[in-house]
Amino acid sequence: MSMKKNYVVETIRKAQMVELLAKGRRVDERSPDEHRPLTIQTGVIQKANGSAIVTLGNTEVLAGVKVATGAPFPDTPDKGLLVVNAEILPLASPYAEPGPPSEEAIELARVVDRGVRESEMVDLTKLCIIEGKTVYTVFVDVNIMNVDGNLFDATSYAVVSALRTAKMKKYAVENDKVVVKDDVVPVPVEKTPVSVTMARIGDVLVVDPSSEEEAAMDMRITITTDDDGNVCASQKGEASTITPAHVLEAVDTSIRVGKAIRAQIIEATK
Amino acid sequence: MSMKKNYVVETIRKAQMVELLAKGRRVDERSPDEHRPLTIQTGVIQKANGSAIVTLGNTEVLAGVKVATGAPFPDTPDKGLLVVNAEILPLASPYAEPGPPSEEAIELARVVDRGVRESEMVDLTKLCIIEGKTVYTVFVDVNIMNVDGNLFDATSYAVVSALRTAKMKKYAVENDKVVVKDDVVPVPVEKTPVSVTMARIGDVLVVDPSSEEEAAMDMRITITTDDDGNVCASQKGEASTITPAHVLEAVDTSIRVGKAIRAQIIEATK
Amino acid sequence: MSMKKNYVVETIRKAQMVELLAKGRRVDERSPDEHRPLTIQTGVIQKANGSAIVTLGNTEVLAGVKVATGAPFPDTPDKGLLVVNAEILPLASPYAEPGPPSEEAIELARVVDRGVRESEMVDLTKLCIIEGKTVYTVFVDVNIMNVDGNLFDATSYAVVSALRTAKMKKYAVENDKVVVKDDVVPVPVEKTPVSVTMARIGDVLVVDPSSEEEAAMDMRITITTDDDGNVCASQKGEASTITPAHVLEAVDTSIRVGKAIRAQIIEATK
Amino acid sequence: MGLLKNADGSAYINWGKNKIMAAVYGPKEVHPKHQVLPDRALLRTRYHMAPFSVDERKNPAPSRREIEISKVIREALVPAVTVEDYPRTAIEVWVEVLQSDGGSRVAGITAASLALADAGINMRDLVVGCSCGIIDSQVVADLDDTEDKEGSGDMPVAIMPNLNQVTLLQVDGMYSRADFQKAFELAIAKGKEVYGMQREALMKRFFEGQEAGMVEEESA
Amino acid sequence: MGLLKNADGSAYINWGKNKIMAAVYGPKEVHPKHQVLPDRALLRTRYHMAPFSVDERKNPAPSRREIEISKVIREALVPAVTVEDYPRTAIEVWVEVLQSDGGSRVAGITAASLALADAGINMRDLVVGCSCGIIDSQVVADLDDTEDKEGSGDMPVAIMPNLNQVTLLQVDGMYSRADFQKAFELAIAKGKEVYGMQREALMKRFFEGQEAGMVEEESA
Amino acid sequence: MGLLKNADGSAYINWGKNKIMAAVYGPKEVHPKHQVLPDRALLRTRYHMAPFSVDERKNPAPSRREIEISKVIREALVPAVTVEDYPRTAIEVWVEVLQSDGGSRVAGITAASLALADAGINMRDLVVGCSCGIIDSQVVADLDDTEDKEGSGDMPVAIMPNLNQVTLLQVDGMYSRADFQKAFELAIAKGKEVYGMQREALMKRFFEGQEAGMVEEESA
Repeated sequence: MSMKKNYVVETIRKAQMVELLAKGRRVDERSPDEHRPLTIQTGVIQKANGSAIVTLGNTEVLAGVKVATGAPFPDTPDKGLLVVNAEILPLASPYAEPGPPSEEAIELARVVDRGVRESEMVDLTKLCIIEGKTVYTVFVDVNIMNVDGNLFDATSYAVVSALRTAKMKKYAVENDKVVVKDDVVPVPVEKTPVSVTMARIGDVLVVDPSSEEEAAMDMRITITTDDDGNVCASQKGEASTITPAHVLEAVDTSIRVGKAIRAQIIEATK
Repeated sequence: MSMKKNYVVETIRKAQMVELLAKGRRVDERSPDEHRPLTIQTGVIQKANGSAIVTLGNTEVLAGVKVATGAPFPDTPDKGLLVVNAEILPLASPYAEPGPPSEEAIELARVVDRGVRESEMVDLTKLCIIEGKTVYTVFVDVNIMNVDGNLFDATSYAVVSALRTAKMKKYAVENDKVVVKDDVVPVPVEKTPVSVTMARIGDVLVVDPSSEEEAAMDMRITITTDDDGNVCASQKGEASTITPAHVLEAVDTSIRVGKAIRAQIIEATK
Repeated sequence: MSMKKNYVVETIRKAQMVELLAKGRRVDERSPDEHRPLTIQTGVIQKANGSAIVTLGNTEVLAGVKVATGAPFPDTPDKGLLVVNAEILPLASPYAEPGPPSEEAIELARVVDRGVRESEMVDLTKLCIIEGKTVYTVFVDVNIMNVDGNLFDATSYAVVSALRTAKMKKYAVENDKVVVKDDVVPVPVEKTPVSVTMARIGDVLVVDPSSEEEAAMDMRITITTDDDGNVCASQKGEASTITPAHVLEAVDTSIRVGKAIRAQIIEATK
Repeated sequence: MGLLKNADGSAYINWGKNKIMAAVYGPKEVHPKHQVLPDRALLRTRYHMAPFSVDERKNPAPSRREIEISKVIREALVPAVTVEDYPRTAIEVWVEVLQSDGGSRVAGITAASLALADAGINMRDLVVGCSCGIIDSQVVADLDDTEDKEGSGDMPVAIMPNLNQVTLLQVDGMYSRADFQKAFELAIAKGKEVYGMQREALMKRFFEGQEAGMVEEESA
Repeated sequence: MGLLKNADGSAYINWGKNKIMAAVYGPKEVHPKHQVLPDRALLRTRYHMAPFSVDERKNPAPSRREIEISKVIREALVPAVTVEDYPRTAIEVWVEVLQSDGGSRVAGITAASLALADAGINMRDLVVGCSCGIIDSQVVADLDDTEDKEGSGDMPVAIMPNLNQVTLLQVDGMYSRADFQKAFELAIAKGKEVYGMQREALMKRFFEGQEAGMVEEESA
Repeated sequence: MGLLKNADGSAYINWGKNKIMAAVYGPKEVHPKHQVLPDRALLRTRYHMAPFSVDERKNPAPSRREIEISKVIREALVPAVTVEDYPRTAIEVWVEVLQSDGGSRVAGITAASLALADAGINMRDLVVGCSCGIIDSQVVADLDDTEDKEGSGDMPVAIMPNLNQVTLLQVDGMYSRADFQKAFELAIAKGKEVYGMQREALMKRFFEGQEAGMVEEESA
């Protein structure tokens, strides 16, 4: 979104934030490891195979799943395809512009994709219809509707919630031909990966940074964990650094905070 | 074409035109429902399956038909494809630029396409060779050679004339395989849709506006009718309005003026 | 690369060069038909089917061959495909920019491609696996690593050397199906086309112009000859002219100079 | 209306199976500079469909259809905006179709018009749309997707109801002179009904101080 | 020449089965500004083929071949234009191939040169082109499509006939030293013949006050 | 280092089967102007793979993967460059992967960091990278391609070794809390080893006056 920041204002705001954080306080009175209110609503787009609208504070994200059939990749003939794609809609922010996905949107989609993929949330082998020939292709398209910080987590929750509630046509193989059946089956979901993003502002890591905090942050780190507390994806962002100690702290925070969020996602997608 | 208009000149010219039109006169002495001289020449491009060059006043348009074979759309397995594409060549106007089709060129192609499609001019079911597998694809490509107003009608007449004279290879199905035959057959044309475009300048609708009139017009409306006087397509254009009464007047004018033009097209494409 | 030249400096340098050349001397003391030191190293990229890095003075070019299988063109069902593609990498010059290939890079690739193609260096009929269905596709991708004049010849030598050392998988046709064999075979190379590029500066033609000479040159001509001294490709470049007499002189120079270079290429690719 | 926090104005519409979000940014500076209009605002519009909004996943890149609709939507809205009040600025109208049904362009215009009002942009009138068609020789308003495909015509119309002006008219299909008039007049009448609902939504927004509302319009 | 009303100059050429329209706009302001040449005109060229100009429909987007030919056409025309007479301006030359046959680039250059003259641009000389090749070991001028494919060579040449300078030379094929010279000299000779016809067209245009003419040149 | 004559700085790295060339141009003027940063240098990076660098030929157009890696490489290098020393300028870092193996991004960062030093750009520290993963439940450094595919994780890490700061961290795979820490710490330790070799290369370059050198690093 290439925020055109006002440098003077930014510097003053940041100084204030660092000062507050040194006292353990955030501008919106959250504790450092507290995320903003999270709402999840599924089944909002009937034409999609699965969908979810997620709000995280004022950040709002809509994810929709469409399942089609296609050919597998030659090197994984027994696996279906999963494609995550994100667009930061121009209505989401004064800094977003129409056009092909920005560097930010591509990173966003790829980081969320890795969390889903590496956690083995969707069993891709169950998406195979005829080995080497026909597989399910699961597209998850994400519309960022309103930007107020931490797109990574909001997008991740929307994608995971949409996938957990997605149903797809059933196919049978009869005489080597693919035949559509009347009923639908759930997309084969095994796990619930949860991404937790933290910003470093000065020396403090805060969970779920708002836009205001992002404008002042030095570094961003996203860590995705699975139901068993394993780390399955991570991405450090922004043009600054993180100490090794902070990385390990972030892992622990992600596991702890992720647990509660996972419960909320599971509850919302029953 | 995004005419960079000189606002002062434009305002003066428009005032003059409105004044003249109030007396029932146009700058080039035509009556309000009179189109400029129309010439149609077919068979001008031997390598095309059909072609026509049309001049409408100084507006000049060349349409060429190429017929290929391809796969049908999954939802219309028994129908061939018809694709209309227009390019406003950079040599056609000081305001045209090379590059991918502009918004104007896309609208132009789509409006002409709808007139042809909705009138059922070409019987798409006769373009089917093997249901679900092989059909004719009819490409009509339009080169705008010189811009002097009313591209919609000139393009429509060129496309319809090119299609009416187009011949395509004959195919037979032998043992489930498509075999080319030596002879050619006409593209299966059933009707002759005719588009008539009017500009509103002040309170008056004028048929076939020239570039000069387009620079002063408030609104443009294109209405396409078929041989039986049915309306099969319409498009209102430009950032102004039209009254409901004017719409109905435009329909009547289009039916009336279209009749004579249809006769000329049929004569030129015998 | 759209060199943004400094006109004043350029004019002075050019005058000096023309004066020197009138005395038969070049700025770097080469004789007019002397090329810069040429080095050729093959097999540098193990993942490629063939590769060569060529330096011509400070100009440095890396070519890599990848062989895949695909469908032939409908009008040449018994021939494989050969595709030459060049990119002037942004690291090669302060004037090169990332992005789709420039006009210069496209001309470069096409001129080198023609030399290879027209000399019938690669026997395309031997790249046919099943007529009309499956053929080898030979991609030669060229990375320009450092620009110091005469990209045409450096690229040509790199492409020819990479092709001469390229090996591809062997395929057999068994029961109408393509089957991969364990061993590799050389890409079927028959000839060794050699391109020689000359610049006209004032009235003199000089072989293998450096960047400095190119900045002052009026015209560029590339002539590619085969092992028997036949001309198989040529391209005049730059917005100036060449006399008919100079064209014939250039042909003779190309045949003469090309002979020694061909010997060096053959030696380096044994 | 007012659902999106960052936009200067926004409106969400639920019409048949259409689910459309429209948002307005501006008036704001024009980039690039050479597009500045010295005597009025530049209105930018984009009509865009989410990949999951239709039966078969849509490629996210704008199709020719979306480019054309973006243009006619712009031309349908400009007459209602007093663009001369905002010289040298840009007003951006983004119409995002989250789920698409018959008549998505007129629903989009209706939402966009509300979003402009929500953004406090001066307007001569609202713009409301309705789409008519013919099914089994009967003129019918507000076709849904299935009817659209089975029917023999689609006629989206947008009007400024108080000024009795048509700002968008597109016709697809095959209409006798009489049917054309019937369908066209029905579209206008239905559009005026929609206007009643729009006005209500606006009044709620401005007079009852309601922060966020939703326009729910059932298909006729 | 002078067929297109909007262009500052134009010429149509019918050469073998080639049908080519060339038009010139300019001298005009340069956009974007950073491309301005302080001491001369910027010549822009585009060689473009209509989708229906060839046997198999061509995608309208410019191919690599068209991009290369646009470049060599530009380099073939610039030497004839006294670009130093028009500093800081752009001269645009648009070559549209409506039907393509062997030698379309040299026919295009010939048409473009006439269009430049028609536009009243100062020129040192005209530029005329001819293409030669080898068929059955015989050097032949002006190959058509079929000959081009069957033959073993194609050598498009453009010259400034009065100045005896070559402005375009491209060679495809397999020529012995002797055949090369034969083909090259034949191309130049044929080019000079074409020049005779061009000059006639120009004289008609300027001295007989003829408004629109057409250059019809049969293939040799 | 210093292999490319035109670049202001360059470095070539041979790491496992990775063959990567990095070059630096700048500090130089910023185009387009509106991207100028008033208080520091703009660092541009491109990570790009040659079509022949991988098993299946890669399309030369940048993939989504390359776009993402270009971004994280930029964010990994900026912290080490004293960008505030070069306000209003651009520093361009081009990373070309000529042959790709596991860990190409960290090898690319390592080469880029050396190229920046070779260009004489002021730096707080070098940046060195290493990639770790898990194979057969064992944490292993510096995976090659095959191991990468068979293993269950890939963790590229870049550090500033003297400042003990992480500038790049990406994780793919499935790590228990304990394994994560093991892999992460191993990556840092290996990175510091790489740094030793880098420093040597730099010393050769600057103190022994060697014009061109090559960094050869065998995989662990």
